[in-house]
Amino acid sequence: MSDQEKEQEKELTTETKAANVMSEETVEIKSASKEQDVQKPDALSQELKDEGSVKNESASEEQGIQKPDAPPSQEVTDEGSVKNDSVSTGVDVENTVTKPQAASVPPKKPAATPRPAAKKPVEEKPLEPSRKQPWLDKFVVKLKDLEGSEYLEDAFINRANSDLPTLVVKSEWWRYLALYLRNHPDCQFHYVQNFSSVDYETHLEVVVHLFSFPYKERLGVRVKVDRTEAKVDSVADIWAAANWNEREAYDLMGITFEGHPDLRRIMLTDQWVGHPLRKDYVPYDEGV
Amino acid sequence: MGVNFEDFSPFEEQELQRNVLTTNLEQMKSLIRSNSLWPLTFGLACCAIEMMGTGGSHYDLDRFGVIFRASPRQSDVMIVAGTVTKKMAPLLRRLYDQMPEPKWVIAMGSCATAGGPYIKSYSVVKGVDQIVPVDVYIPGCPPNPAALIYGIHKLQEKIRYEAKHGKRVTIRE
Amino acid sequence: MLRTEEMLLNMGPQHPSTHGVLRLVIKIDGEIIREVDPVIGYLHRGTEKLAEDLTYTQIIPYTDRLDYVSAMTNNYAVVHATEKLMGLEIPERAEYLRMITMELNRVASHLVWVGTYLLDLGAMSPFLYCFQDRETILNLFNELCGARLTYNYMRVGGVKWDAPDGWLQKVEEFVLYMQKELATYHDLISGNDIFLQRTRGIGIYTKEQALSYALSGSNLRVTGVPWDLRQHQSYSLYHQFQFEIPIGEKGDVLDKYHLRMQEIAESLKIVKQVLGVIKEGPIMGKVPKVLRVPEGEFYTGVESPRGELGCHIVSNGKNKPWRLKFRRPSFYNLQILPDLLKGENISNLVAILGGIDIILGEVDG
Amino acid sequence: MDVFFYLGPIILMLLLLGFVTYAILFERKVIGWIQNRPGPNQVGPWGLFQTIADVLKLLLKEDVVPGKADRSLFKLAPIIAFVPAFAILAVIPFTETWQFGDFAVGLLYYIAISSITIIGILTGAWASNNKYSLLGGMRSAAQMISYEIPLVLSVVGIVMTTGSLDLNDIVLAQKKVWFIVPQFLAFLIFLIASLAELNRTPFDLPEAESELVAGYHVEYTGFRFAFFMLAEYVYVFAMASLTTCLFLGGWLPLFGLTMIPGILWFLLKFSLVVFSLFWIRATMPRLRVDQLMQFAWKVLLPLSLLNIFLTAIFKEIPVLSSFY
Amino acid sequence: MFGLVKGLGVTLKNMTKPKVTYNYPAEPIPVPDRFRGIQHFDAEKCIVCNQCALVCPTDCITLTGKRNPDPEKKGKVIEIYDINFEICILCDLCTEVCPTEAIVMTNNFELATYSRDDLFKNMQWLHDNNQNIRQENMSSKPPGAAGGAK
Repeated sequence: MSDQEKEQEKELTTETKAANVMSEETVEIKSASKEQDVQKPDALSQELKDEGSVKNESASEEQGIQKPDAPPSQEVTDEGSVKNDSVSTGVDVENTVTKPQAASVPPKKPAATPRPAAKKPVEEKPLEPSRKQPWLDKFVVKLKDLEGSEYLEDAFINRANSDLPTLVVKSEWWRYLALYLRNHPDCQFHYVQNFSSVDYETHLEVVVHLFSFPYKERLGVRVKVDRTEAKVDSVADIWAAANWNEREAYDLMGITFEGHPDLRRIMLTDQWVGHPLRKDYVPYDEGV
Repeated sequence: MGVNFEDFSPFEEQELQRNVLTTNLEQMKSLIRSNSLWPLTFGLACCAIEMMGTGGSHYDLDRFGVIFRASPRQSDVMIVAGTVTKKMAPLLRRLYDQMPEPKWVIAMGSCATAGGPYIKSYSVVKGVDQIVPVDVYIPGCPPNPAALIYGIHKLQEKIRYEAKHGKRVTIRE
Repeated sequence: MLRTEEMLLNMGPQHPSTHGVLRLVIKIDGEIIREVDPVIGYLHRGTEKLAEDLTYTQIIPYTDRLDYVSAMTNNYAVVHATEKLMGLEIPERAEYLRMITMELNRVASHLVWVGTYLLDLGAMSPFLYCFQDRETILNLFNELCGARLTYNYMRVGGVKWDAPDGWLQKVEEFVLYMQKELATYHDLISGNDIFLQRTRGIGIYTKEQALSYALSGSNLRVTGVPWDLRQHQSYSLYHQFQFEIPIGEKGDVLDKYHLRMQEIAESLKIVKQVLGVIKEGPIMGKVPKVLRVPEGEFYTGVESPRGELGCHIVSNGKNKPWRLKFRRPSFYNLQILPDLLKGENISNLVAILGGIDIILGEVDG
Repeated sequence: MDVFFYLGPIILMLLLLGFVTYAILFERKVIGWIQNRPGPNQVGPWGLFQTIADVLKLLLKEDVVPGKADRSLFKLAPIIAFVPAFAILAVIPFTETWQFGDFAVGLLYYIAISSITIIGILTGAWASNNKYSLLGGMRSAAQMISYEIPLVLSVVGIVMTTGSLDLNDIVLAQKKVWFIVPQFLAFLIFLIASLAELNRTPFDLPEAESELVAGYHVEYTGFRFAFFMLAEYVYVFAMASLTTCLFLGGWLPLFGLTMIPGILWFLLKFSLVVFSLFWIRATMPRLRVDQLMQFAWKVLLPLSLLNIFLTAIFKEIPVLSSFY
Repeated sequence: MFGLVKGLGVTLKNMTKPKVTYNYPAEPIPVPDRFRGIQHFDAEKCIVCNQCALVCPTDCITLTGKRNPDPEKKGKVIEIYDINFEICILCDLCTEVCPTEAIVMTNNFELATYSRDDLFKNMQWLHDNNQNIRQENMSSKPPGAAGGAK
């Protein structure tokens, strides 16, 4: 292995091809760094569990990954936009939840490396509009002239999800939108890629990711459902895949789908009380 | 694996020797029963794939006279391999009752022993011994095929030990 | 006319050919099936509820136990989703190691399918040969990460273990051996007339039906739709390698068998190419000590041997997911069973159910 | 002579039980070797006591008769299944002198008695009041009846050549050449039909492991189940010995090596046939019910009629007639 | 018809191939070094940092430490440390986060018992379980890297 290194060096010095040098160089750095064994696989996640975790003051690696001392908790913009250039310094803007009973916060160590000059400015420079934005705008225009389009709450690009255009819709309009999305010639979303239900404590949400084979387009639809009487129109007859998924959503999340061919529990026993995936689920301990 | 069972008080030992004839007949029966254990194919989850792996060529349960029977009527031992959910519990009990009498249960994997990784789950029975009396517990998730063979050997030893001493083996030997 | 009434047969949760604890309530008239109602949930362990109070590293052992025949792909789904949400960059060697383990796991999973499928049709030896070859793969994984079935090998930002020395050569030897071994499998199974008669022309469904039921993986490709996430929604470093996607013509169960055997050959080709390219390097990217996933929602699909395994994470910025939903391919693929079985007889039921290749740990989730 | 007359059947019974236990062991060993694994070798030296342990364990099992089952029929079924399998051995000529009953119509007796087992299996399936065993029973009735006819017709060729139904004459008629050569087509049909009669692998639909859980003996436990297994393997013994007598020239030596006694020749050919039964079981998948029926009626039956027709023609051609 | 004969040929050829079965009960099976078996615990190295108990997905490690008896050394000494092997899924997360490699996996797996309470292993048992310990614990972590008790 090491002699391969040597002629790599020789090769590196003699060769001048730009691309090759670039890649050789990075290999060089990586392999060089390999020797002094800097990357530590266990730098991974020593997860400190939230509640009652004792701050571990010892055993920080000698390479000194800067311990993100808790800057005041800062809500990342809910746009969910993630900087993908934050690899370098490792200091990531994050909202470290202050520990409820914070054990004695360790005295601030004199930072080995000078802290980055200024805190990350809160709002980043406006990112260039994502490549899907024009497509989404055209699509929203088309939706606007459908009747009942006032139920369309929001339409944005989920940048983290490789620019997935997402619509947020009220539950009344969902069946009409579904019919439009599936049957309209220039939408043709035949393929339900994913059908899941989320509990946001203020309201429930049915999240559907659609895909259209003719246009190779992806679309995410989030249907807001009221939490107390959770009612949505069923789309089981539009997409056959939705049949069991709706039964699972009914069983685990408690959303009743009107018009579903046979809405009964799919995962749990029929006498089960309560819907486990809700945040306020108290375990119903059915005797064995 | 050498388990010494000889640490009994002399009185117990002597009392057991008295009925020497029945002991020998009983021992013969236990030898027969322990050498041809026919398990019921009761694969639930990941442990079932490991049980099939044990039936494969590399570990070969057939060497010990262990054939997997599909019907509970013809099986002697029930290997509970996988997570027992609350929906499955009554069916497991019915299968256990359908098995003819000299029957044993092996709880294979930590799911069957005590709920395993799903100890905090709402729909899992925490340990199959709430439903059926279990003879051998095999920890591991899933236990290595050799661990399953070791568990089956432990069961064979238990059958022979119970016949020899006429006493249920639940104490720590 | 003699009055005949239908008999309700209960192919119960404990049945040799239901691949786990699936219960089929079948209305049969003689041996002709009138109507099938699959009852699932006998292995529902509530993984998604548990995931809500587990940190991202603790979830990985639970993903092994969803589709317990191809655990590496499950690991990758969660780890890939978290990395994309956090915008982490993975070193090249870690990505190559992931690809090797995922493709080897695909070969092992297809071998399990071929073995149990032939066992359903009544042939005993192919099951043993498949498990024998699979044992070599399991030993390779055992050397790499210490477990045979539940690997817990991938971490957010890279992989836990580097390949032990001599491991890559062993993988190379296995790939060469397996490519030759496929010929004996074809001799033993593909030419067998009884097998051909049992599987030709049954379980056929159209492309539109498959799309409407959102089938994925070989169940979708058998109807002629060349949809493979490794190429169409490419992830990891699959775009650097050439491999073609086998598709079926008639869409019956025999096509599924040939399709899966060809997929084994393709996966072996991928592993061979990756082995040629892999270089020394770090196996763990720059990862903050405590994983806090920025707020947001993320869905990504990964090509598991059974289809599109999706992982939908809703995160509220803490180190535990707010909601983690798995798009489980077997759950979607099993939905089409009642349609396929109308008018078939019991022997075909076993052949068609085996053809869909479901794993109950994944169906119930 | 009369000592042999009384003692003979008992010796044969013991011999048969010995054969059955070691046939089961031999089958598990052969299938094990085919699958690169040693098969039972822990119980006794090389696993010799394995099947003894199995059979004795079955005898020690609790005897469960299902509640709603038809009790008397449930108990009777294994007996009906076993007795004919043992009765047909009376007519098999093991060697020149060793034969229990020298009937003029030995072959007819064999085939007539062997079809009683169907009734046993059917009553067993019906009496255990279980849906799976009912399905298994219906399938086995349909299968065994429809394969009885090609079995019988394939043998007609041999009867035409020897001119008598007595198995001794058939064996003696093969002095020059075994019937497997001139009647090769009949041999193939006979082998396939006998596989179907025995409910063995390409045709093991009645007790299809993966479809009907355990077929007609789902509800049987303990020694009743042992009876069914016994019946199945005694039938293998009977069918294999009949194939040896009809097609492989019974105790006739090969190439005139008469110093090896007849019984050894018989055992050699017999174990060859038994090995090929186990070998086929390890390799073949299972046929579907309708394919089974079509294969019997549309393929085997016409072929056996063709064989009879060809034998009739070959008897007339001068040069060939010496063989026919 | 020809396909059937080819299939039979394959099975016959396999009869001649050597057996692959591990003769397990007689001699131990070949287990690779990284195999995840039952843990081995080394009390001296443990600095009671509670990391393993926190990261365990099924919370099967219970440990309590006490002040260091001799006054001049700071830090804690382990007092009770037991692992409940009923629900331990051998996922190897604890050995990964342990800074001082106090808890290490061994290669033995033979732990089948007759009663459930045999599966609660205390510190003493874990200490004695010291055959074939896993050499290579964290592949690239230099052994003993972490600072000692501060």
